[in-house]
Amino acid sequence: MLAARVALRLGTLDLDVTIDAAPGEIVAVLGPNGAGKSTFLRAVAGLVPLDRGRVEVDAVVLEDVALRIHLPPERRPIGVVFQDYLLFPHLSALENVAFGLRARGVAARDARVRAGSWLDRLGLSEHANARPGALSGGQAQKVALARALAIDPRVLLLDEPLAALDASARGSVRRDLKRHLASFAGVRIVITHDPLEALALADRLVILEGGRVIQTGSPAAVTQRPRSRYIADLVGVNLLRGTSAAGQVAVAGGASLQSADAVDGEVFAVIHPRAVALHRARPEGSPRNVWRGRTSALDYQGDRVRVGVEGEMPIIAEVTPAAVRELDLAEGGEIWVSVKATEITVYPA
Amino acid sequence: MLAARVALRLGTLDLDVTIDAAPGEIVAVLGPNGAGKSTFLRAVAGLVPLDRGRVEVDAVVLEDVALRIHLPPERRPIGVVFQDYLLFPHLSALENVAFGLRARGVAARDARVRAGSWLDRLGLSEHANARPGALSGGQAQKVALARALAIDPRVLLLDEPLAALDASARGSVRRDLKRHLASFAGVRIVITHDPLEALALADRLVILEGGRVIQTGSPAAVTQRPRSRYIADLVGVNLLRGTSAAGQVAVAGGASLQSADAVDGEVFAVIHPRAVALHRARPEGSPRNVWRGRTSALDYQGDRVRVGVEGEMPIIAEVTPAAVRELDLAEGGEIWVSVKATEITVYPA
Amino acid sequence: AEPNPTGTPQIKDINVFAAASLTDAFTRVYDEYAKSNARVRFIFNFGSSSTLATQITNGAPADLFASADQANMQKIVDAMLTDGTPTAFATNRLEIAVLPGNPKKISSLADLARSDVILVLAAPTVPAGKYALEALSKTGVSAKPQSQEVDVRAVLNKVSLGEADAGIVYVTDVKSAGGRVTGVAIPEEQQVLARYPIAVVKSSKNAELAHGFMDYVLSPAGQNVLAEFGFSKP
Amino acid sequence: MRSERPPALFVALAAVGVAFFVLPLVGLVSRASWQTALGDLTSPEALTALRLSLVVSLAATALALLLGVPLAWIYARVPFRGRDVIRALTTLPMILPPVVGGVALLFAFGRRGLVGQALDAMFGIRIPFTTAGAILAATFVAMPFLVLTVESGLRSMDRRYEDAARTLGAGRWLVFRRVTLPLIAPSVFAGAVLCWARALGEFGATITFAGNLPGTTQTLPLAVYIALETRPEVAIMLSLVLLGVSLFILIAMRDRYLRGV
Amino acid sequence: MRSERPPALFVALAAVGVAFFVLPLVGLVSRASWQTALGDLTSPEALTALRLSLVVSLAATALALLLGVPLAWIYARVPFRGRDVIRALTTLPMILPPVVGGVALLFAFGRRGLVGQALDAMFGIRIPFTTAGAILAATFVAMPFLVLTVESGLRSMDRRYEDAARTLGAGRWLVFRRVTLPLIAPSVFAGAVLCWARALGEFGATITFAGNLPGTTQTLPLAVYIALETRPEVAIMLSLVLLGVSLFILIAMRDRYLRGV
Ligand SMILES: Nc1ncnc2c1ncn2[C@@H]1O[C@H](COP(=O)(O)OP(=O)(O)OP(=O)(O)O)[C@@H](O)[C@H]1O
Ligand SMILES: Nc1ncnc2c1ncn2[C@@H]1O[C@H](COP(=O)(O)OP(=O)(O)OP(=O)(O)O)[C@@H](O)[C@H]1O
Ligand SMILES: [Mg+2]
Ligand SMILES: [Mg+2]
Repeated sequence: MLAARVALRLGTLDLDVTIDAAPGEIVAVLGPNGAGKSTFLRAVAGLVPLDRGRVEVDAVVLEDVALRIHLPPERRPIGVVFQDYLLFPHLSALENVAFGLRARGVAARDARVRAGSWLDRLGLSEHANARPGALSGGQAQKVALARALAIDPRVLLLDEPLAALDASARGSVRRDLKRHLASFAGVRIVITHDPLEALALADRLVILEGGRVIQTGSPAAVTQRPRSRYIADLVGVNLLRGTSAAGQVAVAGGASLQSADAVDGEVFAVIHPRAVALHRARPEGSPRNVWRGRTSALDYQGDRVRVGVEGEMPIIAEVTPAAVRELDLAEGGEIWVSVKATEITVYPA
Repeated sequence: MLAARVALRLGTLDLDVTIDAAPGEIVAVLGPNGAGKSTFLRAVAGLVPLDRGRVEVDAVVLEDVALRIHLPPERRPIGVVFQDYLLFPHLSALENVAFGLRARGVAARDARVRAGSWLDRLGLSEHANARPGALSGGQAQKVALARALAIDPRVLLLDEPLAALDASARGSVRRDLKRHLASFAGVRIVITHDPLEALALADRLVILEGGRVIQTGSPAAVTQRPRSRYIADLVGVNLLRGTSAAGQVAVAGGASLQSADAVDGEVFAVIHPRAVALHRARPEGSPRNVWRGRTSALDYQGDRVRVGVEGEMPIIAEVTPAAVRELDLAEGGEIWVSVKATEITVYPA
Repeated sequence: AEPNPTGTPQIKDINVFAAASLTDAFTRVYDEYAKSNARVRFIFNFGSSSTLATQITNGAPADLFASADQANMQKIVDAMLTDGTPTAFATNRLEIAVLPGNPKKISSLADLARSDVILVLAAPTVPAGKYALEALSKTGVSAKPQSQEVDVRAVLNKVSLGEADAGIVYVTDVKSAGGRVTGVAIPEEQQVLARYPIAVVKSSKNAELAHGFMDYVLSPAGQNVLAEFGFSKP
Repeated sequence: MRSERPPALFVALAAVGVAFFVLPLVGLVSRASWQTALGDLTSPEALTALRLSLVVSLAATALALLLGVPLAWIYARVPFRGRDVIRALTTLPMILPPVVGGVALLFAFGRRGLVGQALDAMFGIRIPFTTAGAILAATFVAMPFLVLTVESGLRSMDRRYEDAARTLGAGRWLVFRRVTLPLIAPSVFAGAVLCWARALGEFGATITFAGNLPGTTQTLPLAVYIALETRPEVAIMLSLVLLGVSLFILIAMRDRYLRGV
Repeated sequence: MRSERPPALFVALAAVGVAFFVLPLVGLVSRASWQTALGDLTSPEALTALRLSLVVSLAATALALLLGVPLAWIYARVPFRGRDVIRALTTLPMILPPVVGGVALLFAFGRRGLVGQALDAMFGIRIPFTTAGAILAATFVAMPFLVLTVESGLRSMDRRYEDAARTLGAGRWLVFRRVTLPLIAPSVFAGAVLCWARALGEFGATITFAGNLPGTTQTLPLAVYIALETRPEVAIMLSLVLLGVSLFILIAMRDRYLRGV
């Protein structure tokens, strides 16, 4: 169990974050550059002192500003996998993993045996004697993981564990990481700014922006009901904010949408780009929301094309390449947009 | 028009690449880390001498090893947007853009006016006097683009123009970049290892691996008929290699697939994960390819889940989260796999 | 001396601080002296007289101090660090050092004022420089040196390396330089005598032995050795 | 920068280290006779020496910049056979006893020296005993500081900026002037300051090669040495001036010379 | 490393620069009398001086490491009021005329000095005119080279490695020994070599503070100075030995001292 309230100022960052995690839970902390994710992790690990707050693991207080308690990092039951892994370049993979055991007073021979069995478990026994410079990104990550796990921590913190990897290697390393994380029983906190990573690895997401938690919940809840532009962009949906009354949502800019969800007051409205239909001429029929716009950008993404539409209600639509040809879409051309009321999710802001 | 054959050795890299591009064409050079992409770009720009080969722009020979011609970089009609942009940190945005004009002998005042109009065009006039350190990633990229375009080049080379950006900023910067690239009339070569970027920006893809071109073609052709693991992984499809005879493809490992495509000889077979169906029990009915496996990894990706299946024919399937619940999928569980013959694309290797 | 475990008599170290111009002479004097005094080992610290004086006034473990001039010896006397009054043990005379073969045909102090002669002297603050100026003024010559070297050895080096055509140094310097310079004698009426005083340092733990060596320097045997190096009687 | 609570052993050892350096300086200050200080420092000899020291050290720095920056550039950029040996040769004066350096300078540029002989015979130029000689001596011992610092700056700069400038149409000279030099400016500055400070304190090579004539070659350190013979209190005062100037430079530079070096 | 065709002006200036350094050394070599070289170098005096030089310079380097590494660590890691001033004070000996340094050392550690007096009175320890004094003098002038180099190494190292070590359970001392020190080893090595080389060539502070006692404080540079008077050919030979040793060090180090400095 981890219960952390971390409040501190560092340079321009004003961080005040509370995160609790149950044993066995995998929490992803997601946020843009400079949100304070790494600083939060460093504070929990004891590497940055808090200005206010308290860090508790399994009911043991590691830090409490009010009580003047501050356990140094080396005495916290916390394993950290750092961004860029930070394997000691002058030690072999085995010695890296054995480092924590040695530091805790395990005899040299014993430490090597135990480190070796960790490398075994992660399928790296061949590379035990390799220096970090000779390891691939994925291998280095596993060594870093072994090093952090070898000290038998209660909490495991991972800072952007996939950021240092090549795009083509990321998929398989992520799958491996997920498997290995699953075999660790304590709390796991994964920091990332890649939504795929967060969705793939975590039970729960915590979204950080500007040093504050702006949303938290299961991956499904967060992706379905994003509460900020940042998440909506990451998930790739259209997010609008407005005031709802009787199924009618008045969004900023003067336009209005009809929705099947009945929520009144300040709301968010989410429209998936797939649910946005484009037409050459004004469409007839069931869709209740129809407006005119101008295509601003075509973004080919493999078998789909994202089309930005500017106008009174800017929106992004997702269509097939075939549709682009049929509609003869060109940047700057006029286009009609329609969205069914049932495709608009509305929830309180 | 650009016609380049670049052959050279540098460290462990053995590069031999021929790329031709018509005026107005946007070519994306895609490849994993260390493939030699940047080296190719540097060679075309004249920053690395060739061992063999020839570089020609609009029928003017810039370099020809056999003829002992080597125009230095400053005399090539080539603009380069470097990875990390490399804006001169001691000069303002305006001075950065004016640099090339000044170097070409344009009078100071004139150069400033013309640089200013370039910044205008890219919507950066407010930031004309800002030092690069004070610009955001997207702004810096635009200044780098303006700087490269200001010298009125015939060929524009861009090295990973989006790599330096935060994931959440990438989408909008990519759309802007695409618009600005469209307004340049010459050859544009974009180097990247991000398939989304390549697909979004380019008319034609060139895939580089280990210093060699392994595939080239339109985005659609390359994604539909990948010729290497690297591309298949990037595009997210299953790629198998085998020998085909009479619609029966014998793949490595002993298994065999039925395909509707009739190609004989050495072939590639592509199966989209979406076309891979999973079943608790052996399915009855039309699918001709049915085999048994064991789920190895579940990879949640927003509204889809990628399921790795191990067995005699390892494959990745894409299903909905609902299907995962229904099938009660767990890692290591037994599962039946079926693929319709019509969903298997087979083409000569 | 207490007997030491091996039974052989213990060797005493005596520190002699001596002006650099005494380097060769004192080394030889000691060689002679040692023939009859095996129990004593002399350690020489050669340097410029003023450096040595600074060192002694700052507590250097000197037993014996031989200075090239009175002024620096006076500093020790003033600091009340001498054991007994200093005794002059030698004098040195000035000589003009010129390039071997005397290419500039310099024959007297008056020639040093010629515009085609590059002259170097020791700085007026060091003994050799002070004496040189005295000699020149006695002669009524106003020669302009190109450099005021920090010590007389530097003057000699400038001449022997050919940088300067002439310099005023001690007779002993010309002698020790061998063939690297030629000496042009200065007539007696223009001469300035440099007196070398020697004294035992008060804090010496071996004052007796130090006095013994001092006596040897002043003895005919010692004086003969000094004369070999060009020193005159005090 | 993050700070850290220092281990006691380190503090103790570092304190001994600091004391070791500071005590001698305190010793100097404690022996100074402040009553006569003003008179000692404003005497014509002291002022002449100070002025000459400034001229010589600044000229030496200028000469070192002129010759040293190209040299550093070649060391950093042009691999050639024997580069390590040549670089070591040109670094030697940093650690050679300056008096030996002065003798070596005489052998090269003295009246009988390898080059000096020709200079004298052909142009009637003689370097020893002139201010030019003092400048050469100071340059000889101080320039390696500049060369090393600038070379290290050149090696650690991101050369891709130069590539970018070339693709923009700048020739090598323009690239050097408008891109390389501004980018390594901190190193050049730091190197020049170190070089200046070393030139200001130069003694052994100057006295051996250039001699000691007030107004021509007697710089402040030489004046200190000469005064040490007869008027130690003046020597101490002059040393303190020298020390003060150097200290001022080093403090004004703060982390600069660190970053550069 | 990429090479580049150097601009002619640079080559010309750099060539002048190299000539300026190399000619004096050639001058030294050309004046050496090779016939008597063997005898000169293997004379008991020369061998004694050489042995003493090695002992003194190595001991000075060891002392500088002991005091200098913690000092550099504090400079790099602990911001405190007056740090810039203290650092400048401890850097001064690098540029102070060594003779002044020697006088200052006498004022501090001489028998009448600030500390020396107490040492003498309480423990009967006297430092000047002992080999220990020569070691102190060499340390005084050479240690700043080590401190600067190690500080710069500490500042440029990636401190996150230390964080990683701490989260693994290592206390500060273990982190320093097992992570920091190995990571900055190149800087420490480079600093130690520069320090050693400087200590090997030390002259002015040694002769002033420690005197010139053969076998006790007469190191090679002092022997050179003394020999210059009467036997210049021996002096030149000894200088060449000194020069050769230094050159060997600098070449053996190649880019090391560059990277470190
Ligand atoms: N040591 C420091 N000194 C001053 N400011 C700091 C320091 N460390 C962090 N900051 C500030 O905190 C902000 C957040 O830093 P942090 O590394 O925690 O962000 P992050 O969310 O991890 O970002 P990224 O995704 O780029 O890793 C930085 O933008 C910076 O302004
Ligand atoms: N100056 C050099 N010296 C030695 N080897 C080099 C040099 N430059 C490049 N290489 C070699 O060429 C390989 C390819 O480098 P290059 O930068 O062209 O790859 P890339 O495809 O751009 O990779 P990335 O996606 O990481 O930018 C490197 O892995 C390296 O081995
Ligand atoms: Mg971070
Ligand atoms: Mg690249």
